[in-house]
Amino acid sequence: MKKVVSGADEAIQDIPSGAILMLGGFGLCGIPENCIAALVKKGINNLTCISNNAGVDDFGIGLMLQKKQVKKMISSYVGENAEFERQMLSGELEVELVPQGTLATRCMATAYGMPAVYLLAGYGTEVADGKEVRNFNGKNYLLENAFNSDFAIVKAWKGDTQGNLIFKDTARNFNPLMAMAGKITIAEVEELVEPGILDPNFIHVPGIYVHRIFQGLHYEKRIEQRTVRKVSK
Amino acid sequence: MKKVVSGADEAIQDIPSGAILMLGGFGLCGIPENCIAALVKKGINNLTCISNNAGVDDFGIGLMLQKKQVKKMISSYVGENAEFERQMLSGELEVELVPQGTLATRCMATAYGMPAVYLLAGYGTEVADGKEVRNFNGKNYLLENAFNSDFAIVKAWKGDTQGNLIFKDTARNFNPLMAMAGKITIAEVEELVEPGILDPNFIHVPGIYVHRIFQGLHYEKRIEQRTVRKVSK
Amino acid sequence: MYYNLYQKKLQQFMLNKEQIAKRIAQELQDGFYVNLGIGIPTLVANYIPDGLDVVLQSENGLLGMGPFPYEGEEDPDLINAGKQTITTIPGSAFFDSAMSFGMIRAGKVHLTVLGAMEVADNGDIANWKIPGKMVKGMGGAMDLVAAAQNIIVAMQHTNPKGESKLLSKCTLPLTGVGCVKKVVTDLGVFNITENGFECIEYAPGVTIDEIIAKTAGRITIAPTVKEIAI
Amino acid sequence: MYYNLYQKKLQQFMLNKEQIAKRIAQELQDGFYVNLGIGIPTLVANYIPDGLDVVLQSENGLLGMGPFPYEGEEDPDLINAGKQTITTIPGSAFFDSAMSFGMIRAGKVHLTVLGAMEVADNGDIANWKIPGKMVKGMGGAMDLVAAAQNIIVAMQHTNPKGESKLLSKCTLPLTGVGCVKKVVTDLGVFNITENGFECIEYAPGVTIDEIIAKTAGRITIAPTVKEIAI
Repeated sequence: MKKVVSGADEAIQDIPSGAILMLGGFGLCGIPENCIAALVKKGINNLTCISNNAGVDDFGIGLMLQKKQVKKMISSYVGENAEFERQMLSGELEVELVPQGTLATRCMATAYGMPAVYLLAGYGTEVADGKEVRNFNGKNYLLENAFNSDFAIVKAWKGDTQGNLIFKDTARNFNPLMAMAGKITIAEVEELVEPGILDPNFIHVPGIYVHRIFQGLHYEKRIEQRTVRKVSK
Repeated sequence: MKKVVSGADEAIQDIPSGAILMLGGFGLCGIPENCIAALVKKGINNLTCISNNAGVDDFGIGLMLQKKQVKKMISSYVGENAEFERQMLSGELEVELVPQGTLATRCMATAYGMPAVYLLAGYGTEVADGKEVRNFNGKNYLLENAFNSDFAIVKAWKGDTQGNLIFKDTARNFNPLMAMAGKITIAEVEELVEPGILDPNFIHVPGIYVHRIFQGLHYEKRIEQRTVRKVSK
Repeated sequence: MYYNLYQKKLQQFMLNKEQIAKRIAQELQDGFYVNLGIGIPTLVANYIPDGLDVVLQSENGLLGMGPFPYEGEEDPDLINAGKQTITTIPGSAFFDSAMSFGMIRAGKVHLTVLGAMEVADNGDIANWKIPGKMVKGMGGAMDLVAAAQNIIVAMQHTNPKGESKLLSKCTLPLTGVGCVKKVVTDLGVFNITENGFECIEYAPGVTIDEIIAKTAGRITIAPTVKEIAI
Repeated sequence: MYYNLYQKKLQQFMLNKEQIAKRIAQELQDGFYVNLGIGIPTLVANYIPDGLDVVLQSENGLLGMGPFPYEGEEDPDLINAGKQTITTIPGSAFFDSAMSFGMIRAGKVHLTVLGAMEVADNGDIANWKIPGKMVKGMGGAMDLVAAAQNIIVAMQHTNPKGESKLLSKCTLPLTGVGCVKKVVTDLGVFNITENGFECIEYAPGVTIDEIIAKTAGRITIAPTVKEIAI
């Protein structure tokens, strides 16, 4: 069981054009920087990307958008990205907007082998168009399908060679859900350790879900909205 | 926000006869020993207990069975308990058997605000009787309802005064799921600490789900099947 | 100079953003778990009454959000749902996005405060999309309004053109139906009832007539209506 | 004495429990995640071929189950699905029961080995309930058989009365339908195919005629049938 690969290039080498990818992260927080760079370098296209956001113009998935590698984005929020806006308005880029909790829960459904789930979000809105509505206990729910993706690409804080993953702070976000939902899951980690180093009580994603893992390099971790308070009082 | 109570007696004081309870644990592992003792002492009855197992004759939920406090058990496995068997065969005790993964996932559905979930287990068996069957992608699933319980009673390893919980080893089992599924959740912990002691990255159940918490006493932690290997080779 | 005086007086006649936030903070109760949206709602955190234990949820995966970090202490791995750098308080907990919306959906979050473009007198809300303009997405708004126990909208009573944002029916695409419980604007505080908006408080210096004039949806005035105390 | 000799010879004619487990262990592949049921299946762990990295799942919430603890090192918080005290191996992970069955349902567990009372030639299995006897419950069996990718049954070919447990139709209440892929008994190894049981291997000294005689369900003999090598 050799899950450890040499780096991002090897990890993504068999991802073909036209693939459906899940990409972890919320905004620029916890995104798989190394794999995104490798995907840009590899130059495959016609990708469908399931990711809560689409990066900014010059970082994150924005880098793939610049290279016109993305055919379709499935996201909850895609602001802060001029190139994205241009491609969307010109019709080059297809966009499916999904409520954030629905996006997360559809990943979880995949991870837990549930084909579809009933969720409250979007009832009575355009999100409900074409979906089954069902009333349980007086509330209306939409039937939302689990996601099918070919590859899930996530970024963890630490991982071991068995594929066990842990995440730091709010960089967790969609990463564990997508890691568990991928047909093939690729994890880049800030620190890769031997089995037995991570406490088995505090594993966020058990290794059974992870197929390839490597220690990433040169994390930039760009901050989107740097907000601070004054030193005072 | 005062979640800390003095002990099991106070924690369960308003549980009435006829209540629907979730009780964490798998076998005798990770069961809320203090609360069970307090329930026995309080002597309420006609309880519906949702718990993977029903204890043994003289420990766990078996103690409540001896006092004839339980009207109905919803469990996946109820062996190893002669008094249970007697009450069940005599018709004093109603038993609903639920596949273990279905039991767990119905708790999770409650915790995640999902009214019902489609699960594979039990299709084509007597478990499917009266349930909606639906085919997704060529597989048949049963529609299983989320649980409604009045109280969830769980045992954690450590907790803080905000209600955050962590569990040890396989004593985790159903405990976090039930903790998150309770209308009112009572947690007994081996060690109760101040906020800030537990690492926020490794909380199994965030405090928002927990309403009452106390440090339990005198844990017996009985072993059901003591199995060892010889020192040799 | 006369103009400046007029401006000053006008400002006294209605609540500013801080005052709207301050009024909403009065809705907080001890032990509440609260989700605050971007904009005015975020300011509510500054006015949590002393002695109340209120825990802030950030839907990207945190309970126990603290204030912004001091300069130099920003951590890129620690942001709120508005992507701002933040801190945590003791007793906080991180979790994934499914659990985050799970606890919202299960009704564990007591109060959600968010902004809106329009609110209808039946509690419908529109706050994510303007046809013809670039659509950025609903983020977590649809989940929050569909599932939170109690939803308060913080917004201006009228749009920049002076048109009421409290309508009989939303004109913009909906975010959620029949979900808003209360609206706090620069002019007053309004419950959503079977009879539409019910004005329960008015801003200092604002007249009931003005509120009625500026509200397009059905509106009643509570018998106990009084001036907002902040 | 003649009787004893006969007994001894009989034992050579079929696999004992350890040998059944050993044969099943040949199905393991490097990188497999495996769930082993109670009884004969548990013994499979003793025969994992050298050099194969196989991780054992215990459905109460553990990946990376190790051997039983040494005397005095038992931990009541660390048990397997059979409620036996166990240990963990480096790289193990604990999780709750929903995630445990979630990973099974999502097909992440490559192989499940479990015992059965009856298997039908279409892959149906019955292993949890005998009408008229005390029912202990299905535990995780229904989840496992409904969801695991690959299910191998380990059992005796006949019941204590000598009746076949490989049937055309199960007589006992079902645990799952059409889910068993392979059966390993004391007499041989059988794939479940469209044409029922296909005997691909026979135990040393056991004849094909005997196997056919003791199999009540439809059975074919693979052209490549051979003696089990263990």
